[in-house]
Amino acid sequence: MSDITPVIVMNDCAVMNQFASDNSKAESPMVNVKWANSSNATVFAKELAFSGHIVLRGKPTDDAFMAGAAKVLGTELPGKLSSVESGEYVVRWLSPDTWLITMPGAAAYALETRLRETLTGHYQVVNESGGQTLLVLSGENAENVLHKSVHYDIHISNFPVGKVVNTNFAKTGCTLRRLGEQEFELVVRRSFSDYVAAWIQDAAAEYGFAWQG
Amino acid sequence: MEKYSGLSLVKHSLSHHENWERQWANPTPNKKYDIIIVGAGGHGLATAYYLAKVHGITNVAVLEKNHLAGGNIARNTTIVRSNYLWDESAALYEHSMKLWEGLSQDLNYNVMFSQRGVYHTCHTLGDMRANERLVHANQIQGVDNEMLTAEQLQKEIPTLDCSAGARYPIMGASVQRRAGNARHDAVAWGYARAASALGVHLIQNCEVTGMIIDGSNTIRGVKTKQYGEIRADRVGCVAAGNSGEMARMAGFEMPVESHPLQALVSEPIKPFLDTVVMSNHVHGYMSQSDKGDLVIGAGIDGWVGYGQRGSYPIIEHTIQAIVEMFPCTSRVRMNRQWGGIVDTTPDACPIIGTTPVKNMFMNCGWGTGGFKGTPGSGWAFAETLAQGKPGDLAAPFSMDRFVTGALIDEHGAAGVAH
Amino acid sequence: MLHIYCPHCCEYREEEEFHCKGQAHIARPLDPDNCSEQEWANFIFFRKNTKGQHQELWHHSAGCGKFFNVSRNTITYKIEQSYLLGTAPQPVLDVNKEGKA
Amino acid sequence: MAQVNRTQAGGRINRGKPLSFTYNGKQFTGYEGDTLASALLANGVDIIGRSFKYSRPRGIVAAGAEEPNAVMQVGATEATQVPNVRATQQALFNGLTCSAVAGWPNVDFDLMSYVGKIGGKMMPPGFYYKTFMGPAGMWPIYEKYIRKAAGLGKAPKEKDVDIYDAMNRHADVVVVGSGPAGLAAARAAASSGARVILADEQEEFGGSLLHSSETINGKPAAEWVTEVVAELAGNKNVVLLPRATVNGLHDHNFLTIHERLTDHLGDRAPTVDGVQMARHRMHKVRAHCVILATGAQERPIVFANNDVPGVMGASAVATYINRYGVVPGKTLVVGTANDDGYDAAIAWKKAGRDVAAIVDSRPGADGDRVEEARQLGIKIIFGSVVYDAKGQTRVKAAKVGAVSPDGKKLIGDKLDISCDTIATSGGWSPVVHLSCHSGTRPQWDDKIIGFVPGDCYENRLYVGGISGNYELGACLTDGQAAGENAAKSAGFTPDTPRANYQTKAVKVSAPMALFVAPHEKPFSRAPKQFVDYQNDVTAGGIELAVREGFESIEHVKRYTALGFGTDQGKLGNINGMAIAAQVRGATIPEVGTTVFRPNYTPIAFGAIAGRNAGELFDPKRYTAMQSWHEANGALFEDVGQWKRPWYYPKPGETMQQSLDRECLATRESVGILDASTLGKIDIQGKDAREFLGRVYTNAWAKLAVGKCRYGLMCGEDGMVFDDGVTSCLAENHFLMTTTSGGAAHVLEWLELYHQTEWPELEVFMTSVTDHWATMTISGPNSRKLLEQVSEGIDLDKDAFKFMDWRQGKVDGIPSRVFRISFTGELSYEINVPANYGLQVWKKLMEVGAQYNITPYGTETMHILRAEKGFIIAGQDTDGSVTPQDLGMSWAVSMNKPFSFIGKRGMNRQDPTRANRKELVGIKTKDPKVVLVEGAAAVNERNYKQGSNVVQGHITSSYYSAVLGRSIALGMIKDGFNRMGETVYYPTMDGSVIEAEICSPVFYDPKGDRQNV
Ligand SMILES: Cc1cc2nc3c(=O)[nH]c(=O)nc-3n(C[C@H](O)[C@H](O)[C@H](O)COP(=O)(O)OP(=O)(O)OC[C@H]3O[C@@H](n4cnc5c(N)ncnc54)[C@H](O)[C@@H]3O)c2cc1C
Ligand SMILES: NC(=O)c1ccc[n+]([C@@H]2O[C@H](COP(=O)([O-])OP(=O)(O)OC[C@H]3O[C@@H](n4cnc5c(N)ncnc54)[C@H](O)[C@@H]3O)[C@@H](O)[C@H]2O)c1
Ligand SMILES: Cc1cc2nc3c(=O)[nH]c(=O)nc-3n(C[C@H](O)[C@H](O)[C@H](O)COP(=O)(O)O)c2cc1C
Ligand SMILES: [Zn+2]
Repeated sequence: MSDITPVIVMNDCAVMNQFASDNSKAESPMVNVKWANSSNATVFAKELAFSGHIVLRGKPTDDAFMAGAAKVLGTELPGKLSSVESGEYVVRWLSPDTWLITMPGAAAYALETRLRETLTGHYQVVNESGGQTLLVLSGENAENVLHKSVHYDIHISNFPVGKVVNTNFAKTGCTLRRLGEQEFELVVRRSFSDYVAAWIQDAAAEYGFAWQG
Repeated sequence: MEKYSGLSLVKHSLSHHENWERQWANPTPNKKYDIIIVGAGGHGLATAYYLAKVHGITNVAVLEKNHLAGGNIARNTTIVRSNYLWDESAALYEHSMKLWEGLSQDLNYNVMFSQRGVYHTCHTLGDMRANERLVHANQIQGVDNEMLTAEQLQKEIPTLDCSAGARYPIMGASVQRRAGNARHDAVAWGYARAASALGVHLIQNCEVTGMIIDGSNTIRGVKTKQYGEIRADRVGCVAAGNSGEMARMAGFEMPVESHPLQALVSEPIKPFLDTVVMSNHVHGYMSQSDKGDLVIGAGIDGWVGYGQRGSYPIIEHTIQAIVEMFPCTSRVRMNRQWGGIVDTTPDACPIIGTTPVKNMFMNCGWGTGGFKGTPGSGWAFAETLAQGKPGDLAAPFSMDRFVTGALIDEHGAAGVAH
Repeated sequence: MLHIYCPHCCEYREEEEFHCKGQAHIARPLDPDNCSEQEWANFIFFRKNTKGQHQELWHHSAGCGKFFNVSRNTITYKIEQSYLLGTAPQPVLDVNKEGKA
Repeated sequence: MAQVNRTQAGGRINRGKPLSFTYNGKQFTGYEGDTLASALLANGVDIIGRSFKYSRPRGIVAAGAEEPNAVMQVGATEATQVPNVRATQQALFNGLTCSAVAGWPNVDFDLMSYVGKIGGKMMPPGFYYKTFMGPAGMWPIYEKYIRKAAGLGKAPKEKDVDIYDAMNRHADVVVVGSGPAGLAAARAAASSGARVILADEQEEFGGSLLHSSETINGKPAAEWVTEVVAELAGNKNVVLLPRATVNGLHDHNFLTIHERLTDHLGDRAPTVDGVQMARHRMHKVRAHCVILATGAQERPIVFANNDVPGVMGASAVATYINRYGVVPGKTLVVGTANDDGYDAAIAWKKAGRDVAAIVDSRPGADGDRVEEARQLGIKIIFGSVVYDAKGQTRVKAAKVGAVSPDGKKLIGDKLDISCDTIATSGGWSPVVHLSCHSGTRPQWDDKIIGFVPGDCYENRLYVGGISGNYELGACLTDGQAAGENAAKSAGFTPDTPRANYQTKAVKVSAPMALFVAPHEKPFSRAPKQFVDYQNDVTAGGIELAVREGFESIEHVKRYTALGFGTDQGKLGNINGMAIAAQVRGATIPEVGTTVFRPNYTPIAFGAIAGRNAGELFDPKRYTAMQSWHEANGALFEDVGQWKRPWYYPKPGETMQQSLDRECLATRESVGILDASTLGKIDIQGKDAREFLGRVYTNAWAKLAVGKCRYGLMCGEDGMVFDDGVTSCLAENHFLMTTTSGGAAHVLEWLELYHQTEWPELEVFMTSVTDHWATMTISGPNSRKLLEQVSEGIDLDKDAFKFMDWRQGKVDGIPSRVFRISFTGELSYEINVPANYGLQVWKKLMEVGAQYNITPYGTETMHILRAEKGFIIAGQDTDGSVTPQDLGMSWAVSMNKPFSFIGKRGMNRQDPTRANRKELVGIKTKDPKVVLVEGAAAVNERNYKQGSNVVQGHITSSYYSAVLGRSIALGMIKDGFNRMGETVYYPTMDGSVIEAEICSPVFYDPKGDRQNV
């Protein structure tokens, strides 16, 4: 038997590197989706598989927390309904005391430990990397597909590039961010990802859909 | 009361139907009654009728703020059944069912009570368990109810999708064959006519705006918008969705919330479904009226609402459920939607009995499913009002149960709103 | 369908993103063990069921996950305001029960 | 067949594009641009249906949404049948197949009409309430025949082959209706840069301008329409929705718009490039401001025999001639109370056919159109009404009589005028429907003799016909102003200078209020004077209803069925109200209207369901190991939205055989369960422990790091609603598990208490359900198996005890392993990040092969836990059960300093009384007999039916392979005190099963096996 793995405790919380040293057999949530590709597609999708997803919670009124997070992330935590990109991090506001940070999968552990080293007081860091995935939807009819899927007003005047909302997506939920005029990013929960994929393909069928694997 | 029959129709046709009597009188109210009933819905009218008929008390007024029978009685999906789970409710609803079975004859008014069977489909093991539980309890309580396999169900209802390919495939069903539906308006009108004939005063356009309560916390009558004070020895409130208002007027709160409950009908089509089918899991239910429209019950909104209308997503979800259950309805068209105000209690059972105010009584909380209870409710409340205290049927339904904790939880049996 | 302003997201959102959690401002008794049965029942079951201007608790369940209060007319369904927990609604001027000023 | 009624020229039809269609099996031709109604009229088809009650022949009376008679069965194949299509709203397409919905053997010769004629007298409103009551027990038989006679069209017998779609939209301004008022409004609003949606139910935009002879800025109105529509189409902020009916205007300016994408193209939606197009699309729109420009519908005048085919609305006649090039008859008599009726006569005359007379109830009139009619040589009879029609299957003559100035009595001369068409105009009813959908009542306006929208608090504007403004110039300028104001209210600035609209003023003479033409005989004796065609409601019927006490208009509606039809009384309601008012001696505003509700016109269920059908009806949630389960023959159980493996049958096995195999393998060696669906909540913060102590019934203060504990959650009423194991990961860090179905609810519950009651507690909660793939290996060999696949964990039984958790690697994957057991066996719950779930599962299967590792599903899990007497919240509980009722007082810590949720509730009078139902074990006397879950217990074999007999019910029941007998859990009144007693379970076939009350722990009562 090998050595006992110690539980690393930081700030009275257990931390663990959850990214395997050998990621070769890992399966992203959308691995089983069967994508039908149309030759004259105007809607495209791709999955940013195996990203690291870290949920950070803390009080915006807690200056030390805000400053600490800013220090680690190299950027202030974004305010309501917005996102910032900083180096390899994308930070999204989810609620007044919750942010989602994504990055390459292997970097999640380092971020978690850096946060825990820096932050004091009351906060939470949770690794969600296996629980959700990022899906990017683009193309001239991506917006129409979203019209069929979310009731949020995604018009560019109300939903400019960089804005983030949590909302309903068909009969599930999603975190939606605008990446470009015709490019959107969805954070999709793992167990719903087959449903979301089927829904999107169905909604996009009339516009022609292609998977950019 | 003039007797209605095929013969009377022939007779009146000879005089061009010019001599039909009014079905109920429109009296001006007296200054005082033995008993005032607030609310001329199905339950209020039935209460008045049984007070007069069973208890011989006819110095009674039913006060109604609008026209009679315009509340929930005018807007329910008319499902009648008695297969409730707990002894107390099964007894009450089964008593009601027995009255339904002779109601047209009793009232000499065809209420079109149609015992075409009510089916509850089961889509999960949990559904199966719940329905088996119901069926077994009912057998012991003396209420008919039986289980069917999916194959049996498919034979009895060919248009229902019992295939394995459904999102939530049907595993079986329970059916109460004595259950069915009735013509809702006729029930109220029949009671109104019969009560009026026995001397009860039906006062329409008479809104109760306050309770007259004396220093000993005893009710002496009510204040009305149109006729000022009307006195009575006892006051029974049967105001359904507005019961909370009654309580407020009398200075107490109740474990009741009034929510919008919606329903909708398709355009009339040729016979499509000759039973009632409901699914708690897929969450929809449907029957077809004698006029041909598919009558579909929708869900309840999560917020208090007195607007007699609810939110659109509820309609959407309901129609999705119906199309899921009956795929052939996809090209049938929805004609009209509406809503009622249902008074819901934490245990989905009614409140019948005394209140903190002496001689003031409440009959409410029938929520999404009181149409079926109309005769039984009227019967039990008449007894309560006549005796000044609840009888055996009503006793378990006292408001006090929410204090002691002796709830009669019928959420399982109530399932989808009906 | 209601259009509800979330005071945390500071935006109007569709009703489907929310759950209504009933009457607002019902505080859990501080000493439950010494409550009478009626007091406890009042806390868990007895409600105002207001017809007219009503304060209720909502949860932005598909949005930011925060709870907040809404003052809404239960007859007209007009929403006068959304406000944060722990605060009181602004008095609504001269609105009678029918929601007409 | 020739289109006998088609004009030589004119109209907006494309004569170059003939289309053939089939009606009642006969083939006809129409043109592109026709509606089904205009094509039928062009072909001289008079009878398109039979009335509901009396089976009287009926023809087309209107040209739009208000048409009550022309409802058709449309569809060429079984799967594409659509019942009750309104011919006036169905665009003609090549190959359209339709038939009348009533009439036997056919509509032209209907035997039922004889029944109607004879029986009609005995069928006044509400006759069915008065008869069919005896002899007792006969009602089902009567009802069978009544049902057969009811209904219009028929539903398809096959599943829909078409698909439907929906889109969510947002707009600053939604304009409903594209007549002059709507177009001017949309144009002004759009000029500001506001987002505008313009919807109109018709095939083309333009509303009344499509058949108008008026001019705008010197050009024919229709040309102006084309220009404006082109301008709007070029504005990217404008969404144009033709063929789109706004069916509902809901609270907070939410609109449901139903767009018929392909109904004009063919029997079913086309396939383009191999992609099936949607048949309809719902637009669900949230608008800042709604402008209703829905116009007005013409009100006919009620008179005797006014349902004979050939009686039509005057504006409908003008529309058919001007827009469709169809003159629906040879000789016309117009009955009118205003100038608008003259339009029909003028158009008719200009089309070259005879106008016998215009019968105008007014003593005289001098409007421009009256003059024009005079100039065309049309005979005008003032002070008279058409009070009766002659003819059976087509009008033969109009009976005309002089009328008193108030319109109430016939006076003096009468004459019959031969004709085949009678067109009437009683005035206009503004299309206020949408304005009422969110609770607003319309208001009567004496000036315009109609109801206009009432006030409401929402941001809505009403322009044009809907507000009683029928003058073209005013419609344009008011529309423009409304568009500007709407845009301004949304924060936009309209373009300046404003467009300038010039129209020719038309002099209009004052209309008269006339709803029903008096007859020589009273309502009760006159020939039937129809108010609502579709439901055969007559003036006499309304009078009778009022006489019988149904005075409220709502009573009239419900007693007579006025306005209940597929047209919702668009044509008849106001006349019905006027008649009720007349009979009651009241005014129309006193009588009031009934309630207008969605839908404005009927919508296919499929369109409302949208794409949430079939596979997409509800999400299916999968775990990371789904593909393995499928490949290995699992059958699935629906648990909430999750698909969970139920059991894994081997070829040829019965379900019980599979379960026996799975159970025994687990008890004897090792089984593996996918437990990923369990809810998991990561809880951090210095007050996490305190928080747990408040929401769980048991104590958490002393749970050490590295330990796990089972907890029960109750509501404030003290009733159990969820349970699960929570592990202490670190001093301020916990992982809570919940039931699979309860996960979302529990998290919301925790947040509710944290945010509303105890915001001072420093604790954060985040769901990690989807992040962890969880696999439980259970059975005596599970440790050996784990040893072979894990690293970094000391699996020694004393180092890693029951109810401990450890961190390490499994198959090289970082994982947390929990030594907890729901089976009573030595068990490990392995949690790995879900991306690695399948990999680890496969590894366990591979290495476990030597132990015959056996995957088991939820059913085996249930059996194994029941053998141990472990509860399942939601199965063994039903919301009425306290921990004490479950025999789980050990999980309740009454001495915690904080009064935890549920404590006060479970100490109330009823939850603490004696003789409550309690959870016990139940053993059938015959070990082979398995009780059905739900079976009810009684105390005596020969029980008497009634109340207070049921002693309890079976909550869980299985055949236990390891015990070789059946086992069950169930509630029994006073069960804890009745161990060893016999109870009886009656079955549905009449037999009774005898059983003994016993301890709920059937297997390994000391718990030795899980502690090894
Ligand atoms: C959409 C819908 C579907 C339903 N489906 C079913 C079903 O299928 N089966 C079933 O069993 N039940 C069903 N129900 C429930 C059922 O309709 C009600 O439980 C039942 O009708 C309530 O009793 P009621 O008839 O006396 O109520 P109501 O008809 O509402 O009577 C209450 C009366 O009190 C009057 N009132 C109120 N305030 C005052 C005042 N201040 N002064 C004077 N009068 C006042 C009201 O105007 C009203 O007429 C449904 C309800 C709805 C809304
Ligand atoms: N001569 C008269 O006295 C008289 C009487 C009535 C109307 N009019 C004419 O009507 C005009 C009034 O113009 P307007 O713009 O108010 O009305 P309009 O009748 O020209 O246009 C209304 C449009 O709204 C559409 N519509 C109605 N309800 C709808 C719904 N729910 N969803 C989608 N579309 C719907 C109709 O199909 C129609 O196309 C005047 O210009 C006048 O010429 C004249
Ligand atoms: C069982 C039942 C069947 C109904 N069928 C029809 C129908 O065929 N056509 C119709 O227009 N309305 C129908 N309605 C709805 C009524 O028109 C009306 O909407 C309902 O009674 C509520 O009243 P309100 O809309 O006036 O508020 C039906 C209602 C019930 C309860
Ligand atoms: Zn929010």
